[in-house]
Amino acid sequence: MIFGAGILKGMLVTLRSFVNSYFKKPDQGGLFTVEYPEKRLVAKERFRNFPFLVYDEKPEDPRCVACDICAKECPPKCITIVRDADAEGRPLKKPALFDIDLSVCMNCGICEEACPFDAIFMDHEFEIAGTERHQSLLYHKEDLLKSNGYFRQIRPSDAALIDARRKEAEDKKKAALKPAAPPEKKE
Amino acid sequence: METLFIQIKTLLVNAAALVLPPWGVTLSSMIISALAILGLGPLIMMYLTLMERKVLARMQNRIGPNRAGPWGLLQPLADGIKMLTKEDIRPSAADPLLYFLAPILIAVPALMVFAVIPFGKGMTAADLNVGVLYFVALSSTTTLVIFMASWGSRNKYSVLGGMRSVSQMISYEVTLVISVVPILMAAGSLSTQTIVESQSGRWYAATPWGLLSCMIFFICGLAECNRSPFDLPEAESEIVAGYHTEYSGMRFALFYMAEFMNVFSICALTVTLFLGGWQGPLLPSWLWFLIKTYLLIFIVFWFRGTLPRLRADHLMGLAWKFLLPLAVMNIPAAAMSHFLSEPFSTAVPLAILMVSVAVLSFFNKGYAAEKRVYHFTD
Amino acid sequence: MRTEEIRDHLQSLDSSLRLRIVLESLLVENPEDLARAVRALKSSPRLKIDFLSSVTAADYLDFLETVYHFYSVELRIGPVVLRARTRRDDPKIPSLCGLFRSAELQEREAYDMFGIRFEGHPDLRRLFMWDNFEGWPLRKDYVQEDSDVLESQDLAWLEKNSIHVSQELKTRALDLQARGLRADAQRPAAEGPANSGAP
Amino acid sequence: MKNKTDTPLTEDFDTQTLQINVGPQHPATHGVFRMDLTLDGETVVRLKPVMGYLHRNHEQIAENMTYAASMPYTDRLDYFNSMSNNFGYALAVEKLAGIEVPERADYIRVILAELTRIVNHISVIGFLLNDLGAFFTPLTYAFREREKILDLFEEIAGSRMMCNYFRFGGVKRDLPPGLLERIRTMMDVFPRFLDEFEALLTDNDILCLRCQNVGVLGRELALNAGLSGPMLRASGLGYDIRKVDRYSIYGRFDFKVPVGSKGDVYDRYYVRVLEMRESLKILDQALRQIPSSGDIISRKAAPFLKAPRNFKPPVGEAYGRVESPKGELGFYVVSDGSPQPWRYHVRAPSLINLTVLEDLCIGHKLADAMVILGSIDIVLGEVDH
Amino acid sequence: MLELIAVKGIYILMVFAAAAAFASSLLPNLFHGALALAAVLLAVAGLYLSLGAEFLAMVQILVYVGAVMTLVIYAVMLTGRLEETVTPSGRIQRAAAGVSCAIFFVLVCGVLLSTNWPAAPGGNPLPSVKDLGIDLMKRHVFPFEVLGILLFAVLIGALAAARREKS
Repeated sequence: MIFGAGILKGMLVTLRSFVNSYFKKPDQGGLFTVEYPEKRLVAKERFRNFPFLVYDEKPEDPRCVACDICAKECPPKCITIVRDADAEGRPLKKPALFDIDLSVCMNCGICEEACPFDAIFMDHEFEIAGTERHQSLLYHKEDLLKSNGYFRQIRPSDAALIDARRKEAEDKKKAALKPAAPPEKKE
Repeated sequence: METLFIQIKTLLVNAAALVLPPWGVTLSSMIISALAILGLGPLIMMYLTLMERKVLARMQNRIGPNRAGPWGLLQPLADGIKMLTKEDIRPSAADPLLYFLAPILIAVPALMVFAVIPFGKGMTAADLNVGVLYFVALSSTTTLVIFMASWGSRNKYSVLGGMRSVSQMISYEVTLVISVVPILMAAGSLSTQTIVESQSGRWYAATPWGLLSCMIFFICGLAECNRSPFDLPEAESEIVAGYHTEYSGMRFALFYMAEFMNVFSICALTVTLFLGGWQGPLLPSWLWFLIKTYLLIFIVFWFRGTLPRLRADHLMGLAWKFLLPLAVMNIPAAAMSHFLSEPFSTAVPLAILMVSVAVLSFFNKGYAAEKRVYHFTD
Repeated sequence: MRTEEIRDHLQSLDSSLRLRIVLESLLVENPEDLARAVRALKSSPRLKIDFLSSVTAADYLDFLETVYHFYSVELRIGPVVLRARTRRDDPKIPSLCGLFRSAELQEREAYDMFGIRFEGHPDLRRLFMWDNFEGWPLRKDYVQEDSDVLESQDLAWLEKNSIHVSQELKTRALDLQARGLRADAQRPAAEGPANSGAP
Repeated sequence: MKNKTDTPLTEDFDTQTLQINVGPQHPATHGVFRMDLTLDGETVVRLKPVMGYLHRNHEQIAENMTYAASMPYTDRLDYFNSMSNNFGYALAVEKLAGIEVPERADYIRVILAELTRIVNHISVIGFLLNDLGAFFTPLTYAFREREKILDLFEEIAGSRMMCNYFRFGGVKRDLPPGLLERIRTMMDVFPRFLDEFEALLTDNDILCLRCQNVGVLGRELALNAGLSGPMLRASGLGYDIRKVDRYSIYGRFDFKVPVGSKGDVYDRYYVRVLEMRESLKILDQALRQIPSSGDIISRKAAPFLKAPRNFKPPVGEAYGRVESPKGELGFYVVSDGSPQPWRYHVRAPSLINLTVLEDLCIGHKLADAMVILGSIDIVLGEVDH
Repeated sequence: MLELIAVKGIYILMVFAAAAAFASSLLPNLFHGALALAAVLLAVAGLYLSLGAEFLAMVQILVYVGAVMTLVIYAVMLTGRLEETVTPSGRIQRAAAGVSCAIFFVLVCGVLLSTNWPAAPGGNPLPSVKDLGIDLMKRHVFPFEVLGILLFAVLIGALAAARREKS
């Protein structure tokens, strides 16, 4: 074919997409840009950004028992945990200090997998900006704690699964306790 | 509506006449048209950049700039302010004279060409009777200036860019001039005004040789202002930004303005020479001129959005081995149609052109694309 | 083909080769005749090895080892694995660049990471590290320099380039130099497993 | 058309060769890759690649961490197809520890690997056209399709590019409900896009002019230099590891391997287009044959999901290789019984494909050198690992 | 008043041309010298314009500034010794140059003053481009054709030289 034929065919493609962008709907070749600040894309449920700690009722007692498994499993080692101790110095099942260095964390989600106590999950909130590179990205326990309600809101089906499992484990634990209790009542 | 701008100018000139002596009046009318061009040029350039970004975006399923002002109308203003406030970095080894002069000397011819373009009936700034030659002379001076820019900034990439642009400009300028000759023969004069008037009956692009020379002129014009398939001198992927790599801030803006005004003047001249300038029914003449020019400019951006870049030797090959002989053959074809009687006046030129295209594509077989066959194994 | 058959086949082709089977791969006892073994592999009609897939070096504490994975694209034969060992202090292995161009960059990487000098390599330079980098990063006894702690020669360089250094860093650097220590971040690598563990 | 100038143009007067540095910060080098180019006029006389600007010693990191902990790092090797990097690493460790992968997990793996192949090939063609000068139009078309597939990855694995989804013995979690239908609908639309993409590019005369007979690579040199993937197949050798090793369940699908004839830039471009069509065939068959239920990680490896640190594979070594879109991606893992690998080596196809860069570019113009580099399709994360 | 400015304009142009001519020979940097030469040619084109010869001015710009200067720049590029090009001229050479320039100047002035330039026949309009074309084709057709053949021969000669270099 003569020199220009292939070029013309290509030109038609771009012209068609130029015209489509005005008349067609987004998924048939029209414009599909979501203009970010005004309109937002709905985050997928399994989307994972930086981790956060979950507490049931009060932020004071999170689910985390400072067992340090996630700190050991974290590939880039960005979690530091210091176990709390009560007045006499006996260790408590609560973290006194729980820091995650967000500048090191690569949101891989391994801490969520490794945590046996469903205490740490990956968040959906990604608009995190610090004014300074080191201190402002080092999140302490207070910044990390979020309620189970928030967890249920951002990840409904996962939260439902976990809550069911936890309630069932609780019932089993209560059931295990109860048989010991009733005999006393009988005598 | 038709003579809107002419009335404005006569109004201003009469106002000046009250105050100034007779020689002052002619001086003021000259200055008014000069100011009109000085105002029009950068304005056109600003809104061409916006149009380019919008057209390219729409071709790529994007929205294009729409943050600055409604539909992005203030985007050129934002770019201008950015260019002004951006720090003007000068390489220490740069040759002060060349580096400083180049951006100025590239913007001057780009603006001067506007004097010759007939924007509407009676709206040509300076109706020289060497109009087309004036345009060709000015567009040939840019070669020198690009050389100054590339050599002045002492940067290997810009020297490469400079070498490429000079060789490209020289080869395409020759073809540009020869492709205009059939039109001058038909119109009988070099002045753009008379060329447009002579097209009142039939546009030159309607005749076979006219269409061919229009295409050749347009392609060579693209190469002249380093646009789309021929933007070798400023090929981002190879030599960063060619001759204006070392320029930033307002100096780069001058290069950018010169490029866009060249695009506008090439399209304006194609319209003037081939598509009947401001000829057109109903609408006022200057509106017709603008519609036709902006259609051609859309085609330039359309090229930019689709075609990959030609390589240096293909570029030269295309100019010297294909376009130039075709333009030269076009001259006798145009002469034939002028002198022969009716039935032959379209048949003979067509025959000449067909034969020359066939012969030239035979000789340029090497450039044609090979059909490839792919087999599959498992 | 099982490793034993390959070994017998190779030894039949070139009798002076001494090969030992280690973990389904053939260890060339004397690294000098590695090139001869590979040439035999290439020329053998039954194997027709024509593709050197990967060259890897490894550090087994008392010797360095290079592992070669060969494939035959023509006969679609699976990995034929060769190994060669050299001592740690002055590691030398003949280069396979003459036979397989694919060894070029991979041997440079092995040299850069382990310090194994490949004789006959056309252009043996460091591949990833900058040229005047001392030390072999992937050796088990490599000690990583701590980038936060400045050392005295760094101070000299910084002064020369007129970069401001806080006083506190200067004192720490000078006192490090006084105690004759290097700024090393990692603990020296824990003792490797007993030789039995390593293949 | 002869593209290489064999006799130097300027015998009688000695021109100085121009030595320029292309990279590491250059619009067309696909990342931080430097080429030390010596030009005679515009013709390339000498070309020395310089690498290491993105070197972070991935192998040393992996040797100081547990096996599972270095899985997210494999995403960052060739950040365009993290799924196939995971696939390679998972395969190697499964071979080392002798773990079987259940049926459904294998199908999920094949589906995701083929989706990454499509993502990689359209992006490569997009970038190649950018080097050729088509100002971002093919790239934005390619990225429009890539976005759809990355959204699927985000739904499955949680992240678009850093998926970290494969585990030894299967995958981290099952597919979310309704995802297979979404893949099916996306897949039905894709061939129409591919035809439009081909209409824009394949017969484009300027593309043919710039790509045909440029960077011709002979079969012997390709094989001897250890090239793999589309580079090798474009030169006429139909060697595809999915067909040779039949790893995972690739044996069950019937698909063809496209093979080029001349081995120039145009063949590498078109082989990738044909490979995408073959991947669509595989996806189609896999979507039909995937079992609707079944566990997604082998019973033997399931406990290590929760406690990766006590996963201690037996002493020994294994070399698992996978047909990643760039070529043969191999992982050589040596275990000494401890939870951390003793030696971990990545056979990076992009790095080895660069061996022939100089042979391809000498004699061509500077503009061609960029196009040839674009056609080799390197990603610096993998080259410098 | 405009005519007065126009006349003064011409003188200014002439002075500028002379200054540029001096600059082109005295500037140390070859490239600057070439640019000064281009400035001279532009000034001459300006002079033509002021005398109303528009066609000649445009051709001057097109041929000289567009093509010849580019060729000169190419030649300057190929010499390579761009920067330190101050040729070591001793005292004697400079004196000899001065003297020869003076003699040449005197000769030119003599010739200029002695010939009586035929004043352009005032009144009738200046020849337009059309008349120029017709003259070329009618009265001066012979030199025009000879020149055409000469240039054609030059073109083929240049091609042959370039061709031999390549083979």
